[in-house]
Amino acid sequence: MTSLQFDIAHLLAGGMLVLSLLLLYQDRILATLNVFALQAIVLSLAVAWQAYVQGAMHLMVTAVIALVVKGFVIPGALNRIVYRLGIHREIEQVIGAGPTMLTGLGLIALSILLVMPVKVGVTALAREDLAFALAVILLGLLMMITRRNAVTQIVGFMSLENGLILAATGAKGMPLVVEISVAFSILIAFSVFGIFVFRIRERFDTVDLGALDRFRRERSTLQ
Amino acid sequence: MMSPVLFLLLIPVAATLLLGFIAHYRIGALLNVLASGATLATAIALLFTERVRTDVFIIDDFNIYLVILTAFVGFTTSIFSATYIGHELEVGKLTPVFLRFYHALYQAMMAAMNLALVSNNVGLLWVGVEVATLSTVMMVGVYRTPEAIEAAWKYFILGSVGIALAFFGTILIYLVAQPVIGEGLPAMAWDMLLRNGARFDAKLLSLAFVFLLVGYGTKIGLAPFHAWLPDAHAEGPTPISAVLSGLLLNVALYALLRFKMVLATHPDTLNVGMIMISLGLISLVFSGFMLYRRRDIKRLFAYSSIEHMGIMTFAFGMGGPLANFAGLLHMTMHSLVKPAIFFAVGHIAQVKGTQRISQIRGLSVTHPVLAVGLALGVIAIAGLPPFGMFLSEFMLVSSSFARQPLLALILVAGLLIAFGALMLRMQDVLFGEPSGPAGGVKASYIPLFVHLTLALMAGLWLPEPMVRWFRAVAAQLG
Amino acid sequence: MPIRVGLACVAAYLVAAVLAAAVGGRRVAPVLIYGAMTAVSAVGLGSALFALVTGDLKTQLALPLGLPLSGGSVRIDALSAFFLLVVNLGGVAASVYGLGYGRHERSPLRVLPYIPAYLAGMNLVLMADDAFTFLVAWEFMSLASWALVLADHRREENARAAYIYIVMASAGTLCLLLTFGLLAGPDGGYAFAAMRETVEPPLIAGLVFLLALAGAGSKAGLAPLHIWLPLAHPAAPSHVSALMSGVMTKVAIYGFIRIVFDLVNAPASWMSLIVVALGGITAVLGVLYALLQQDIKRLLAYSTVENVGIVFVGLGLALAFRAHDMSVPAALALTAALLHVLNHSFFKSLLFFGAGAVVHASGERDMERLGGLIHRMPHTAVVFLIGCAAISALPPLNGFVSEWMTFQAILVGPQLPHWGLKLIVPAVGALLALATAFAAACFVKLFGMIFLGRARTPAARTAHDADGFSLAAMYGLAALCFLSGIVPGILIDVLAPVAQTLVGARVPEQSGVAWLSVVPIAASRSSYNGLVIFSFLICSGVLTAMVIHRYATRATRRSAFWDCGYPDPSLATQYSGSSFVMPIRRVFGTALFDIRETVDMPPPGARRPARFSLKIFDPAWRFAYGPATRAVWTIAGKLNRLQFLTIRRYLTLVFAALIVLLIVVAAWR
Amino acid sequence: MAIIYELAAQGMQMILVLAVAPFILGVTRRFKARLLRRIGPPLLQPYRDIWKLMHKEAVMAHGASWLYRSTPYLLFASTWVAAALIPTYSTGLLFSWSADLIAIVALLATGRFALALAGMDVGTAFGGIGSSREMLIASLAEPAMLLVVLTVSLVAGTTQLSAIAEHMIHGSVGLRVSLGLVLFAFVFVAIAENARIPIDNPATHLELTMVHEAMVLEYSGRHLAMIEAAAALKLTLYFSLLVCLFFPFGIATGDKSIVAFAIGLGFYLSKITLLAVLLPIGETAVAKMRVFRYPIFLGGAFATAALAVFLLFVSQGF
Repeated sequence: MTSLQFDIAHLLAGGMLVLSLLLLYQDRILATLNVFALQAIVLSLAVAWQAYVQGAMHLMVTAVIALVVKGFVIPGALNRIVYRLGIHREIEQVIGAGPTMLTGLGLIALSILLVMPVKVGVTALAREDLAFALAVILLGLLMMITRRNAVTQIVGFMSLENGLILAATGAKGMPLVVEISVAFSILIAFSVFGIFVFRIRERFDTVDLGALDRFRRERSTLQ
Repeated sequence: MMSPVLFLLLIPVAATLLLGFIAHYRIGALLNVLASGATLATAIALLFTERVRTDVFIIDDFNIYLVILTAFVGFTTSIFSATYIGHELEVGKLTPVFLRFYHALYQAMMAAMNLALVSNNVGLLWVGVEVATLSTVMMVGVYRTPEAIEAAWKYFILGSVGIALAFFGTILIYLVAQPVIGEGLPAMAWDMLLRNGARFDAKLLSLAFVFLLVGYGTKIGLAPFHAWLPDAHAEGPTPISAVLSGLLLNVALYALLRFKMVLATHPDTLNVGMIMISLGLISLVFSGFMLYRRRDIKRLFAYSSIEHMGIMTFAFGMGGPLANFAGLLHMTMHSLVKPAIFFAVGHIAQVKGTQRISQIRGLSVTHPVLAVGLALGVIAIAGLPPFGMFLSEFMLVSSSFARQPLLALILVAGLLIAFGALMLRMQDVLFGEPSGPAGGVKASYIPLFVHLTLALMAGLWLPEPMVRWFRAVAAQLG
Repeated sequence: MPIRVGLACVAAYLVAAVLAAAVGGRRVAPVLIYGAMTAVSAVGLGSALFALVTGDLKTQLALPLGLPLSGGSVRIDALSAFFLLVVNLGGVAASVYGLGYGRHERSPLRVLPYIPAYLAGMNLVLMADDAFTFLVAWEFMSLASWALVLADHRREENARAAYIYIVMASAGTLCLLLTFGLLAGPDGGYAFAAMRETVEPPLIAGLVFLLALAGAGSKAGLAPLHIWLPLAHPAAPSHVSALMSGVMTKVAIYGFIRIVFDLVNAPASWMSLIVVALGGITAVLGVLYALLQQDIKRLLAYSTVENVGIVFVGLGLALAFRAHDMSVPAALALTAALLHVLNHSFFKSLLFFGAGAVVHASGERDMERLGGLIHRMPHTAVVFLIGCAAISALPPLNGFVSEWMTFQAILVGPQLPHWGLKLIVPAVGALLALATAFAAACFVKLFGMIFLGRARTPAARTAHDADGFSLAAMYGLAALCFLSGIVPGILIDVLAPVAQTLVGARVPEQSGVAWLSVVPIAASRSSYNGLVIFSFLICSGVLTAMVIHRYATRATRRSAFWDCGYPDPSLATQYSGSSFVMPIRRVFGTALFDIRETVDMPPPGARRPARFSLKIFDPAWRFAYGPATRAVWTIAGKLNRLQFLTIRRYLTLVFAALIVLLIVVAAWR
Repeated sequence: MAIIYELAAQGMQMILVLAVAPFILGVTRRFKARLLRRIGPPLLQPYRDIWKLMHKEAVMAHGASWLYRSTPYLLFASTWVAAALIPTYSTGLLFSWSADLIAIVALLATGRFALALAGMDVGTAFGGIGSSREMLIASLAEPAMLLVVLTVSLVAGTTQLSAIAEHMIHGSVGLRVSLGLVLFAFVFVAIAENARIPIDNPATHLELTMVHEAMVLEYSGRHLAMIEAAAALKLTLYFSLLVCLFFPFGIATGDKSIVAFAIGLGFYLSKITLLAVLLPIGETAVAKMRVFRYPIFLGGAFATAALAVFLLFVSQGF
């Protein structure tokens, strides 16, 4: 492929990585949602670009799904949940923003360290994408565990999954990518649904008396 | 081509769709049993048809007996579930509405597991495992108690993360295979991977395995990825606990082993064995200790499942003909014995109206048959002769002590710790002054004792074909 | 031929077990099952004797069952034939006893099915010729006996005993499993024949030895692994206690001999040193503890520990001599040990039967609440007295013969060219002498408290003698005690092939010796003739009595006892068991156990009686087992916190593990 | 013919010990009295006592069982047999090989066992005390005794008394330190076993000091006679054992002629009479011990014997 195509793909992937760092940095839920929507849009662009480059038009489906579902529908839904459940807007982070960012950088370094030595046969594009995707995945996971709030955790999970889609589309001619991306969207829909129906916050951590008694009774009944 | 393999998938799928519309409990249960029986029949038919190998499906020594095992346990569990769920309906813990889901999901799960087992494609395998997981998530939450929902949610979140990581591993596998094999399905086919494994990029292969290990390890329930397992077992309906322990964990382990085979073909990949050994030992010792403070009887046996998964992982990590043989045998025995225990426990919980161990005493006085069933089950699961697990643990411990004395000592310590806990709880439940209601049991003991008989038989005499399969697979596992 | 019969016996036992499970509830069940068991074990006994006498041995047989790769096999050689003799003899006795005793079993379904299974397991252990068969049978034996210990499961301490028993048993089994793992090597030569072929390097051999000692020793009750034994043995019904104490410990000893003498090819001095020392310590500790017991059956169980110690002393000496190529003394020591195995199975079964009769007749296991039963249960008293005398190693009974031979071996000990053994062996000899004296004291106490003096409780006053079957079993064993004490030469000759196969030598032919006396090494060195001693004793005693009655007077008058002028008819003035052992307890006990004696004396003028309380703790519990259990529980408690983490924390665990693994991959080149 | 001669010799020895035992007892009593400035009983008094007791009617407590009646005879028989198997005037008698040193000690243990049981039969406090203390003493004495046996057998290479005696005469034993120590230990053990001062006082019936006497407190008449005779026999037994082990000179070893027997007999009688004289001297020199000082006394014996064994190793080289 030409270097231009390569550079654009590289740019988009890098953009996603930057955006997940930004996600990690956010301390307000709504902003988090917006950044996530942005990341989803960049993802759809990246996928579309891959579809164009690889001439695999079926990947467009994935791109569209990413755009519609994760770019607009889910952030909207989450917005409503935030209002409905009256989750306070500030995110309690487990560890401060600074350490989180440092850890994030460390993870990026680790992922590059892991992927770079790979030589045999794998195209440079795939390798770059892979490094970024791995970084995005790890950052998403990091976000899941540094946030105390179910909504933000779901956001983390979704950005993780963005990384997956990125990697999958980066893999040239991989079968079933579309189907799997669809499956993932359904999965996420489930999770959002779950939060919504079961009113799930992080049970044991929220300072909420009802939750506390529940917690005690759980100890007695479960254990 | 209308090979039995297709039926393995079609029958449960059809049953799923059909059961989705049947609200009546008896018909639903009957249909469930029939469908499972038919699946079992097809699975057995596999033995007599020639081995299939396409880009999508494959039948070889490894999965053929797992398919049969899965179908068999699925069948017996469906019988058990018929009586069990009947009782739950009478008590009112379940409503027919949810029951419709229950049966449909049961078949869906069977279909997914069969898919995972017979697929020749790492992607399909992944899909199968995930669908099975999701369907069990729904079933775990079926009681709608806060604890159940809690458990289901925990299971769901951890499971999804596992899904994601496993998927990334799968992508990596494709990436590593694609340059060598070429694009498309073949690059994801087991046999192709096995054949060309030696030419893959070792680094990327190892990276892939790490993600697959974490991803599928979550499904296997290895510590520290085990968190969902005890809750899911304890809060879900007992048939599901049985199937989870007996089958789903196996399927996940099966997937992991397939990938280990691929790695085994490459000389200078990461030392996977050591990682698996350490994970196995951690799970074994950890769950061994966790067994002591258990107050809920189903949770107790959930932890014992973690323990046994740890033993198997240790065995496969140890490698070598004997240890691998032991691991495979242990796998089989565990999915025979653990469901049997859950059958017994389910009935016990129903007759005593509680799962609290402290409220169940002197069972051998009030319900002798159940007591004998539970006793035999625990004796078998604790690795005492003449049951099959003794055979596998015998081979595992003795062979690994000659090779890795220290690791074997840790293994033995773990086994002993777990044994102590299991025996303690079993004596509490079975003996002493009886407590709780002494009412009769409305249950079919057939599944329970069929399982136990098979485990007993395996302990004394393994049929020739099984030995052949095991040895072949053991050789492949390296 | 014997091997087929043996397998048939095992099968028959198993069938009997299933049958018992089926018909256990009926009234005929005990008679049926025990009758069948009697027949089967009689057949087994016969075939074992036949094998041992005619030397129709080394008959191996491959089994269709067992290990999938190599398959199982069974075999009878001199050693296993001898132990089969012991086991089935105990089986016959216990079955005959059970014919009477088993009738008043409260819940037969908890006993009947397991005894045949138990015997089957023990028989199979002795015939096994590969590691897998051996361990299966071994653990099966443990399981069956565990079920029997739980026969009276409503008593809390029984459940505790059973739990400790099963855990220790499987710990021992794991030790043996490791042993066989080492012997078999990485590619699994599990057949004993293959193990005999391979010569282990000294390090491996040492490890094997230690593991075997731990595995078999824990089953045999070797200190400090004995703690389960005095809890479990008494908990079972008495004839089962007899089997456990008189027979199962012997099966454990068989396991030890089989591994250390037969399968391991490099005996070293330090091994024998350990065994001899442990044996001596076990003997003294066991009997001293027995001396302090109040519970009849527990006392007997502890005395089993003592006798196991004596046997192990013999075995250790045999090892030592074998290690230094002194094959004749080795044969002597081994023969002494095996003879003691046989003798102990005689009188320990007898004593447990007697204890069972007493407990059944009076409902009391506490000897402080019995007394005077010699009048109520004359027959039981006679046989029990014989048992007590035999186990106290008094000539002309059998216990003395085997201990005498052990002492002879000890006297040869100083000739060993190893200074450690030179010093240890005399010390152990002194320990054995001490143990013998303690045993005498212990059984004087036991018999005195139960049968002599005046009945201390109404229960003891209304006791009745045992039924015909029980008495038949007991008289039979008593007769055996006499015979093997008076003409031990025959048994020693029967044992010759065993020694021949294991240490390559035998004690001199005894059947040729004049007057049927026993000559372990050479007539000039030492000899003993039970027959002459016995006849002299009888003649002189009876003669004197007759002379006095004939020529002096035979007049007798009954009156109240004199008691040095302070006759006090109240029962409380009798000497109690604890007061009987008080001097020994004060002199020896306080050093070995921590014994707390507390007297609370009422203040002057108070009406209440003074109270004396006595607490005895086993150091093994305080220093080894207690801490271990506590450690497990604390760790379990700490780990248990992981039960209650939040989902986020669990995810953190997963994440951490993932990162670690990734770093491993990154670091790995 | 020869066999009859041998039988006669053996029987002669049985008669001898039985006949001489009360006399030895008489000698000790007499000398003790003299040492205490008393006239003391005539030397033959023990014979008269036993004779008298044998003709009295036996008074038995109501609760007494058959064990109680038969014990005296068993005790007497076992002691007698044991005593008769120790070479007195000649070695290698017909039945001398039917019991070695260990067996003889064990025979005495049999008698003790029976007597201890008999002491508990009636169910009195004193009987219990006696049996319990007797057992304590035995358990203290036996290890020391075994070490004595061990040392002697190490020196002589056998536990057959005849063989030991012959070896001590012919064999190049010489004077050994270990033998001296062993003699010391043996004397201690003998004192304890025979219930002499300082362990026990056969002449007292003071409640708390009795051991042996407490056990036989209830006995009377012919039974008591048997017990007294057995006690006398036991004393003689230990004397002749000491003689046989340590000072066997003069005993008939090789030829079994009447003359040799006569010489041996003369030596034997003079030696044990000498011992019977020496014993009271020792006894009057010391005082009776408290029960809980026995361990020190017999522990001393044990330590000495152990030292003897050790020295023997040193002299023989490891």
